[in-house]
Amino acid sequence: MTRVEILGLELKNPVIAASGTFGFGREFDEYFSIEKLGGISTKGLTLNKRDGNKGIRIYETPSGLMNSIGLQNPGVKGFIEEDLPFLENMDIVILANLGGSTLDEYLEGIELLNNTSIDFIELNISCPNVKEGGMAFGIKCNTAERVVKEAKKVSKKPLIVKLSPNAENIQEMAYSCVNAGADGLSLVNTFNALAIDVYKRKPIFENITAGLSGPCIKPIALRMVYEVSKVVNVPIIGIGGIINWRDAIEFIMAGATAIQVGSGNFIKPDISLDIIKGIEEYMKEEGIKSLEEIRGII
Amino acid sequence: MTRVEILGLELKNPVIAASGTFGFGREFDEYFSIEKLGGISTKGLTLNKRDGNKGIRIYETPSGLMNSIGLQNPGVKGFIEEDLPFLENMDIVILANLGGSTLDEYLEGIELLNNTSIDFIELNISCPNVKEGGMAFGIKCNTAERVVKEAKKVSKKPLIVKLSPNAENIQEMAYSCVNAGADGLSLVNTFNALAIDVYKRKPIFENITAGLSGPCIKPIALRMVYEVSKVVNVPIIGIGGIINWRDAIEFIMAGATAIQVGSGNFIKPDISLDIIKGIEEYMKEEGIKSLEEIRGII
Amino acid sequence: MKENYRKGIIYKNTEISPNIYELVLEGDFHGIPGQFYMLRGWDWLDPFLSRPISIADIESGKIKFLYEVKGRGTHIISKLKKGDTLSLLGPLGNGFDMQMEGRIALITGGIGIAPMLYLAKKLSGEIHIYSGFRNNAYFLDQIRPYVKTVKIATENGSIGHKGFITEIFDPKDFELVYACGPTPMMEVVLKMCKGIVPVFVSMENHMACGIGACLGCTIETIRGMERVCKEGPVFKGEEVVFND
Amino acid sequence: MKENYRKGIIYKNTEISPNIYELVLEGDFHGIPGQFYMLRGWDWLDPFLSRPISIADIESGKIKFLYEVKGRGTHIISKLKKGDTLSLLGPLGNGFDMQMEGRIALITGGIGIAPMLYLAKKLSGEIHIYSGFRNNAYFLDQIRPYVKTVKIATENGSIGHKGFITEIFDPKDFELVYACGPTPMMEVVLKMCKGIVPVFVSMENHMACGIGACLGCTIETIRGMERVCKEGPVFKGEEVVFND
Ligand SMILES: Cc1cc2nc3c(=O)[nH]c(=O)nc-3n(C[C@H](O)[C@H](O)[C@H](O)COP(=O)(O)OP(=O)(O)OC[C@H]3O[C@@H](n4cnc5c(N)ncnc54)[C@H](O)[C@@H]3O)c2cc1C
Ligand SMILES: Cc1cc2nc3c(=O)[nH]c(=O)nc-3n(C[C@H](O)[C@H](O)[C@H](O)COP(=O)(O)OP(=O)(O)OC[C@H]3O[C@@H](n4cnc5c(N)ncnc54)[C@H](O)[C@@H]3O)c2cc1C
Ligand SMILES: Cc1cc2nc3c(=O)[nH]c(=O)nc-3n(C[C@H](O)[C@H](O)[C@H](O)COP(=O)(O)O)c2cc1C
Ligand SMILES: Cc1cc2nc3c(=O)[nH]c(=O)nc-3n(C[C@H](O)[C@H](O)[C@H](O)COP(=O)(O)O)c2cc1C
Ligand code: FES
Ligand code: FES
Repeated sequence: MTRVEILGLELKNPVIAASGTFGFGREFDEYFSIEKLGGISTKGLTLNKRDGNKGIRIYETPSGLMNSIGLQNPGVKGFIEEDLPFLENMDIVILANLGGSTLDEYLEGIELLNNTSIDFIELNISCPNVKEGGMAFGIKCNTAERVVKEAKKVSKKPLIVKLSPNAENIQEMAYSCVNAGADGLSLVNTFNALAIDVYKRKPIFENITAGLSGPCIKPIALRMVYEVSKVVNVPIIGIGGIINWRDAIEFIMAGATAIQVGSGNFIKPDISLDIIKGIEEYMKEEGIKSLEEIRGII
Repeated sequence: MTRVEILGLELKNPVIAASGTFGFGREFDEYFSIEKLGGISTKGLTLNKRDGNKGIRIYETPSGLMNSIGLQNPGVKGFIEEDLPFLENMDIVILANLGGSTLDEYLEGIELLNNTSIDFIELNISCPNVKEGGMAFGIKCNTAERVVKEAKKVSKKPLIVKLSPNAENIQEMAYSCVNAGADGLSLVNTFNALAIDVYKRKPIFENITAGLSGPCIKPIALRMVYEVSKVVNVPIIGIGGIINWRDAIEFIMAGATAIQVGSGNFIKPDISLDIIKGIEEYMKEEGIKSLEEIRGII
Repeated sequence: MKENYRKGIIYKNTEISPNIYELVLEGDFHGIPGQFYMLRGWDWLDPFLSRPISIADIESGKIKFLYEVKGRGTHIISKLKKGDTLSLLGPLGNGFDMQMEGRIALITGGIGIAPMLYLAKKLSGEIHIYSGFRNNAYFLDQIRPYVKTVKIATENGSIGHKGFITEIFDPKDFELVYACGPTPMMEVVLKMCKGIVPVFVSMENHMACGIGACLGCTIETIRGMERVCKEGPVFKGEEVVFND
Repeated sequence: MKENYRKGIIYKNTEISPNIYELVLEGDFHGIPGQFYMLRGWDWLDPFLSRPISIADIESGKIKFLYEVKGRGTHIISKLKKGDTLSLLGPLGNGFDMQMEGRIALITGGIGIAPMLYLAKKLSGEIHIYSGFRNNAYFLDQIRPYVKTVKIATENGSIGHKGFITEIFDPKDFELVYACGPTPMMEVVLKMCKGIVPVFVSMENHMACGIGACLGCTIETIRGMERVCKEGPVFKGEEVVFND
């Protein structure tokens, strides 16, 4: 009943674990069977291993949090060798979330991923926490367009481009990416944000700004998904502050085919199961046979 | 000690009541003497009286709220006749918040305000809740620049331009407005946002989207004030989710000369007094003689 | 200068019927029937807004509220215990017109019964109450001493008339009607009473400031948009424009 | 499969010293000394993150936590009463190495004393505890039965040595040191013990997931960035890179 299809691939349900909040699934699999999820987006990968940022990485804000992890990850090769084997044995759709600071880095990463069992590449052109870590690509349409075009040329996997809410114009950005070959879009990544330690008289984070996520951003993220769904014709994965089934349904009604749960995982490790169950109950109650019936209904 | 100066005018303290959350001060004055504030920004005025929007106008979100009031106001003349007399007898700096849907509307409004005792015009080029209610002006630099340039020509009052966080590029927008003659800037107005009733399968608000405010947006608003303070040299009034003295100090450290309290007034009507007191105590504790010492310190 | 957002200390907070709570606070509270307070039972930012709740009764040194747990705010309030504190802003709004006399009907639907005890106590006419509920009747025992008759209807017929309360009410028997409840009920009451007897209705709307400043709680009236928290919550029935 | 985020019912939650609370929950809880739980004493979204708190003791059918009210999260937890429920995720982290024996010093600063009762009970060596506080000593009465000596220092001298606990501690007397407290204290301990006796430190950091997935709680070690919630919270002292 909750099945959805993205670019020919079937997901058991529309609930995907969001990149960076779920590792490579192993830790969460100790708490619930992650095969119950529709999919998992991996921690953001870069071509080479990265240590990530120093200093405070997590800071709580009203109904949300800021993070500045800085893409700590084992590198694409490390992922393929150490983490993918665990995931590929599972009945779950895998999105390899890929960041990069240069075009070449993206392209080499894609080539390595081409020959693996991952299902989608989720191209992160929007990580705000690394200097040139993709952020620059996610703001202006023309730079985004260039990366996506080249990525599409080399990618053998369907390409989902993850948009930044910091983009100057989210509709134009979405349109540009699709125009350049994006097979799907996911949005939003975190909002560029600031917090200051008033006693130290310094920003909380070493990088000055960091990425804001969680329920606090949901109303804005939902608006962006709605706007984007009006201008593109590819599947959209809605992300931003989703913590319950109502949130998920709102994103679907705004036009999303699937949704990702990020910060919500920190409230309760199996929050996604609650969301899936809630969606099922809502569908029964409302006599909805397939989520297609309500997708983009507003 | 908490005194600040904006464009030659002295404010007792940097705390100003934000437009639309404080009416014309009368209701709040029943709960505390509003003369204790540094200033008040009036409910958004338009040349002619407006009834505002129908349907739900207020909707709670995690650590914030969405509103779609639609600039219900008595019109500039009505304000001058009915509401200004109460305010002008007070020892408080008055910002007349002015919206408009056409350039002419803005200019006529300014001319009426020129001959009154108000201290500043706060030009609202950013209200998301009225069709053409200024929102269109607040997104793209060139349209904003045009309005500000013309407004500046006719205004005899110092002109503070209130920026929308929905602007495509907040730094370029700030720069354009100052270039066009803005004497100061205030930011941010509300974020364009969406909420959906999953049972009615319709947006909560009749206008579909509405404006998000409150503590949820603070980290983003603070980042924007910081960014703007790096590119302009005029006084900045920081707005967005301020509910305590720490928030206020953060905005000042990010470069603001004064701050406005909006949604915070809904938590506790005299929340601004707590903020003022907190700022004083912080200054004593830290041996700060004037807020100038910490302005833009990060 | 009015009293500010103040703390009240909880004297009792008990479930008198499933999901229906009676909350009593100690302190010197003011207000007339039909007025309300904005309640806040938490120090944090989610939920963000305070909740408007009518005065159910005021006696020397105590105020009573009657509320139904609907969403998160009322849920949190329902968890508070004797001795806990709660912030309150009020009394707010206009309240019922207390000058009226004669044969008066109070018509309530569900939790709309909340302001009626205090109203019945303070009104001087001959009062009859008509209360509709879904399954369980509540609060009427407290009201009974102050009214001439009590009529009950429940949707499942477990007590009183089976059906809607408006089915057993005849407007011709009265000189004045006060109604408080769900909008559909109030619309029926207004239709029934039109041209026969004047009706006052107590309206609800989402509120932010509660004191008339934000214009968030307006409803359409024949005079234009008016604030439920300031011009209301009590309106003359024929002045309210219902759109659905 | 591990137990999930579960509810615990509060058996007691009492202030044992100004701002210091002892929280006891009923249930069948697991964990070794030095491990922690993520606690959540609220159903809403602000505060957003759960709070990491060490296991202070586990006895059959009960778990004990000792915590200091610092900010909003611990404040809310401190208001909970017997019978209220609390969500917990755990046990998390590595915990102290329990294989060690010999003459062991436990050095604590402030609330860093929290994991030491359980540790002292479970360790088999000869244990001496050195505890520093600002003004008031607490929790030591419960620890006393399980240790050979108790040394106290307070900054104001109200009890024990006036000054820092590190001033009355001699690393040469010990074969092993466990330290838990503010970073500056742990740095002093490490400096004193360097080349003399091995030290294990329990580290703190802001946490989001608590289970090793978000990489939010990493600290710098000689092996690179490591997660306090997974590789820690207990680290070999010489492996931690302190930067200030
Ligand atoms: C003047 C007035 C007097 C009232 N008196 C009573 C009373 O005596 N007893 C009682 O049980 N209820 C009363 N209500 C309704 C009560 O305010 C709502 O049921 C309550 O706010 C719901 O909050 P929640 O947290 O349970 O629900 P949520 O769904 O979490 O509320 C979300 C938001 O919507 C608002 N909201 C939701 N429903 C309503 C509503 N019906 N009216 C106004 N705002 C709403 C809330 O205030 C909050 O801001 C009154 C409402 C008004 C306007
Ligand atoms: C492994 C571990 C074990 C701990 N054991 C105990 C214990 O047994 N007793 C005890 O009193 N304290 C303990 N702490 C510290 C405790 O977690 C913090 O004091 C608490 O999180 C502060 O929350 P708050 O809501 O009071 O403060 P706030 O300032 O409101 O917290 C804001 C945010 O910062 C985080 N934070 C603030 N200070 C710390 C800190 N020192 N460590 C980690 N996160 C922090 C909070 O978790 C929260 O996310 C432990 C910390 C860790 C990492
Ligand atoms: C701790 C943390 C780490 C994240 N790391 C990544 C990442 O590596 N790649 C990425 O595309 N998004 C990353 N994100 C963004 C999330 O995937 C998601 O887009 C964002 O948090 C908004 O969703 P949420 O509000 O549900 O958390 C991260 C978010 C958090 C909180
Ligand atoms: C109910 C409401 C009405 C508002 N009306 C106006 C307005 O008329 N003109 C304007 O410039 N801003 C208006 N605003 C925006 C606020 O002045 C402020 O910029 C915004 O709410 C962010 O600040 P906050 O988070 O402190 O509320 C309104 C905000 C709210 C919540
Ligand atoms: S709630 Fe603000 S005007 Fe009524
Ligand atoms: S808190 Fe997420 S990895 Fe440690």
